[in-house]
Amino acid sequence: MSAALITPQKNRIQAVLQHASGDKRFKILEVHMKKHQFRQDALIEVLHKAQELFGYLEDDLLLFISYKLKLPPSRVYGVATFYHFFQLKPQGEHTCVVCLGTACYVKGADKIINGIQDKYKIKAGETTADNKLSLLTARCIGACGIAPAVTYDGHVAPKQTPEAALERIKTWIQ
Amino acid sequence: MQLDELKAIAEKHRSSRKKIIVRTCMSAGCMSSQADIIKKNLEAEAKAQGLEADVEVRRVGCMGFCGQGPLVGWDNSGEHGLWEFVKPEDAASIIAALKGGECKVQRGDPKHPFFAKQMHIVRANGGIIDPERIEDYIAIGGYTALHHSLTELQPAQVVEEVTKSGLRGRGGAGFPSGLKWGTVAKSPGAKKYVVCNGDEGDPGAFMDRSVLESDPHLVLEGMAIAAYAVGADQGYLYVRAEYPLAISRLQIAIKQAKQLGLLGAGIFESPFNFNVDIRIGAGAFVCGEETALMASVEGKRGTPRPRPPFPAESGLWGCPTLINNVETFANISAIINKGGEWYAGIGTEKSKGTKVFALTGKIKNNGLIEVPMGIPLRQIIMEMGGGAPDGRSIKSVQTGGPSGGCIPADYLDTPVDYESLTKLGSIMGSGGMVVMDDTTNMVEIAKFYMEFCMEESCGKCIPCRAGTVQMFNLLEKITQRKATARDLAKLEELCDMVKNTSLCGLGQTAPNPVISTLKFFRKEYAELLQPDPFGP
Amino acid sequence: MKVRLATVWLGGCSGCHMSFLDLDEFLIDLANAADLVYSPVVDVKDYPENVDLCLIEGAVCNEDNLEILHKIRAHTKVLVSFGDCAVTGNVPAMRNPFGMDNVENVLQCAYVDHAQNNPAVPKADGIVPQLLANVRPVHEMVFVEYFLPGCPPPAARIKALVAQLLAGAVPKLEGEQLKFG
Amino acid sequence: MAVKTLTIDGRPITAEEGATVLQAATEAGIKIPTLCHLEGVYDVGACRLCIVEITGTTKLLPACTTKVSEGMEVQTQTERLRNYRRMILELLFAERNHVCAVCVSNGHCELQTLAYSQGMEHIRYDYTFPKWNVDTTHRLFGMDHNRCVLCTRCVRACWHIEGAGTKNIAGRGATSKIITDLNQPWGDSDSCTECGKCVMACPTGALFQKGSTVGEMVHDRDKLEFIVTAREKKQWVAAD
Repeated sequence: MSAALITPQKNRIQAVLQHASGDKRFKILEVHMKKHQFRQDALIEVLHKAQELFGYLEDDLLLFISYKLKLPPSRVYGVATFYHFFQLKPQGEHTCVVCLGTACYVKGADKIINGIQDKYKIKAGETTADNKLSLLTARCIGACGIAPAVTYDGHVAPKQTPEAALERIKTWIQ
Repeated sequence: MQLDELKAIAEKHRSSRKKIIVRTCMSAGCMSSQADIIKKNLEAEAKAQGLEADVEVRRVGCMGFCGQGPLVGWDNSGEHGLWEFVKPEDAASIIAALKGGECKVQRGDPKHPFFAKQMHIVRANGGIIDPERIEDYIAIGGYTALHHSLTELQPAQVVEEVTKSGLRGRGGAGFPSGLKWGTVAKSPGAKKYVVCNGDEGDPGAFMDRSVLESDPHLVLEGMAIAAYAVGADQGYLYVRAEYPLAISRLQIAIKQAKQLGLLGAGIFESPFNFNVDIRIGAGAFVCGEETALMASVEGKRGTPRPRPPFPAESGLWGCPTLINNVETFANISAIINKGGEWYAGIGTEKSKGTKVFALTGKIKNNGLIEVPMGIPLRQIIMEMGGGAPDGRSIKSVQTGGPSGGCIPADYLDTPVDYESLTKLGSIMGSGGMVVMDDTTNMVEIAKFYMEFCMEESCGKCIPCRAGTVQMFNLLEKITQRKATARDLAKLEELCDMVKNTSLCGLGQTAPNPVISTLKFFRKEYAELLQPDPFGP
Repeated sequence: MKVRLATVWLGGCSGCHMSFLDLDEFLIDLANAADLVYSPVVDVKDYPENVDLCLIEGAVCNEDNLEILHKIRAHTKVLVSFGDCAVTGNVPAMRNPFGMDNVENVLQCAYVDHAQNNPAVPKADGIVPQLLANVRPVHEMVFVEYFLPGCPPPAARIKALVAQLLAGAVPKLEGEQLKFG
Repeated sequence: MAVKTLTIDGRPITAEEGATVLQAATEAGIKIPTLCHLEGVYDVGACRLCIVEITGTTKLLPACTTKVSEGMEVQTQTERLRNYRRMILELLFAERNHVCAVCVSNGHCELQTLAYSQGMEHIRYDYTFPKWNVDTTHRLFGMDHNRCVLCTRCVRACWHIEGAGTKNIAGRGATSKIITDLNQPWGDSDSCTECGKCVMACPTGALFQKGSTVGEMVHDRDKLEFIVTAREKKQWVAAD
């Protein structure tokens, strides 16, 4: 076996631990893992917490989690990429999540998406070049009674139109 | 905790109640329109207008009429009322109206068919109690069904009662709950689990969200009774991450129940122990499938596995596991309190009890309704829902989400029960009911659902993973007017194959929206087809 | 009445035609039963009318391929996709992932990014036919009656299919006779 | 161990209780097509090629995960099943870029063999021609995602025979992908032991030994069964 394959491994996890030791968020995450007794079946709960703390799941963070839960990195990565909720890339300063559930769809959610796409030249799932706005879609946020619904920075807004959405986003982007 | 202590809590809570109760809906729908500020303003106004001693401004869960929200209700000496489209600045005039003042805020009519035709079992407390106060739940008789089960009934008698009720799984497939409970109870194993499926993924459905946000203890009590009946001591409540409010209310509810000894070790000072942990989903529709959900609870990729073995025999970590939907558990305490026979008296011969539906789409009255099984679809759509808005006519009603089908307006007299909907090529599903008017393009709807299934396919089995891609591409080709009759034939053949060969329910039902729209709206497909000059 | 037989060569390496020539003495039987009315190995410029059987080698890569294919379908009773390129797109279609619907990307990759000298996209309008957005197997463009896979199909396999067709039977290949590659 | 009697394609068969329909059929010399099944690792019932008809159930069930039961009547070769199997194979060929002519496993590929044995002479569905890369960063092995059928045999071999957990599946649906560690180049893997079991397990040319050219990559699948039998039963049975 070539030594070259061994070396980066030790360096990598050690570099991650080093990195983690200087960042309070890793401490908080570890406390959370401890609350779950470092149980492997708590992986998804731990990923939720990690994303809440860091905003997205970067490689070092995933490696840290795999190390602490004693899981292979491939498993952690496999789980993190299976669920839509987990983001492996940083998001823009502001997020606009357009619900594309059926009720929202039949009431014109697609027009809202198109309106934003046309204005800001980004597709769903993308972030503007100035990193101000991420446009996302949701499968159904269960707010069907007030369709079409759009979530702006975590706050649900009812009965949206393309105009209302652009108006709202304008307040973020000068 | 003993029964007399429970009764004492209920009594104390009831006696401390004020004369007038102003109920502010604080479910996700109304919260999106500043319901929290409305409540704060109402409280401040009650104080300012000197009514603090008489008026309780209460946070409540969903009242159902979400399309008219934010909603504020009031109760005063047996009288009730409702205000609709409330704005924060309306607080002063609403409080003034309680003492006979003038109020310009739109008044709702409690005798409106939207309310009058409902029958509440699951949603009995929704919009009435404060979901964040266990005392409110106890005051209306909460946790007495659990007490009765633990102290008066053998586990087998609980199963018997549920069997007698005729309750069927509310998650969609309609499997008899009593039978499922009995199987888990009989499965050998020292460790068993109870799992509540709150991964309400059907787009256009929010029944479970509403129940969890409005009455979390009702679900917890149902789970605890189930655990006692099947011999489990650990429960998991799997909730979608998209429902943060439901999650936080459940967390509060579990904490409160534990503090009062209604969950945890030695419940009601019996040897019965039951703990519930919340598992938060992370955005995967397939996790509504029970074997995928179990994989997810175990912290894995939420991919399904072949059944048999069924979870009742081999579920979480290989142990016998009872999985039921939120609404199923929410029916349990009523069944225990009032008896299986009472429950079986509601509904039709094969579909018992009530069903909660999320009535949405192109319909005047949007919202959540609970109706007895067997009610004709027409009553729901035309009378309760008020038909299509803007003078349009109804074209179709979609039930069952991506696994269901589109029922054309000609069939509105169909009774809403498991068998009748299946006969029409749709399914009961979890309760999403999306109404489409005559402007809706049915091929586009079929494509919408197919895209959904394609993106939500877990990728494990080939028919679903690759078949949904091909079916979506064919639908795209049809809507772009580039397809020929040969393409349509290919689509139909794929529908049949994917339905029959896929591993789990997602794939097996993914073709349903196409099959049902082809059955009732084939003309719309045919109109898009092109001639085939280089065909056979 | 002899069968009017054609063979064409679209986007492919002509290996299938080489394999066809490997039919050896069966070619004599074939000559007795069929007239070769159009083929890369005979000097006929335009695809004739009333062709009974046409073996099509190669994938559909450019506008010329598509044009003649449409003509072939209109003038021929029975089409056979002859070899893997015609049946699956095969090697010619390996350009597709480099730019579905983006021919510029493909040309850039082939003639500029990987060029050793004189990197430039060749342009000769009217002489070099325009590439299609992506390479497709023959049956995706026109209806095809029968399929003869293989890269190239061995002569014995070609013989099996052609002999059945000449005998007026519905040809049936099975097992290893259907092997790709 | 109790014995169950059943019929497969009309033939009376006996099988041990707990055996799968696939095991019973194989024992009796009845061939049911499989792809994700691999001797030596547990079954997942994912490829759906081994689906069979069983009297009394309307659902088609995978032979690899369905246990035999007394009096069971199994059909493995009906026209309907053959048709479905062919469609499943066509879907696979249309899904990624399977070019047999230039593949290292040409002539030794389970997908290729399945295709012709099931009578697939062309693919009726439009090819999707996705863009997938080839990972040749490992010293000994390569992975061509164009040829991957996502059967997860490599993942299962790596987890359950080798125990390293280097390989897993990431993403979902049609964009699922076999990954190494944190989706990094195989050559940079910290956990890979270079045992080559994943390569042995692969049914197609997706995993290959470096240096193999067209048609040269023969997967030594029997070796996996050999190791597992040796470990679990302490029987060292040389593969045929």
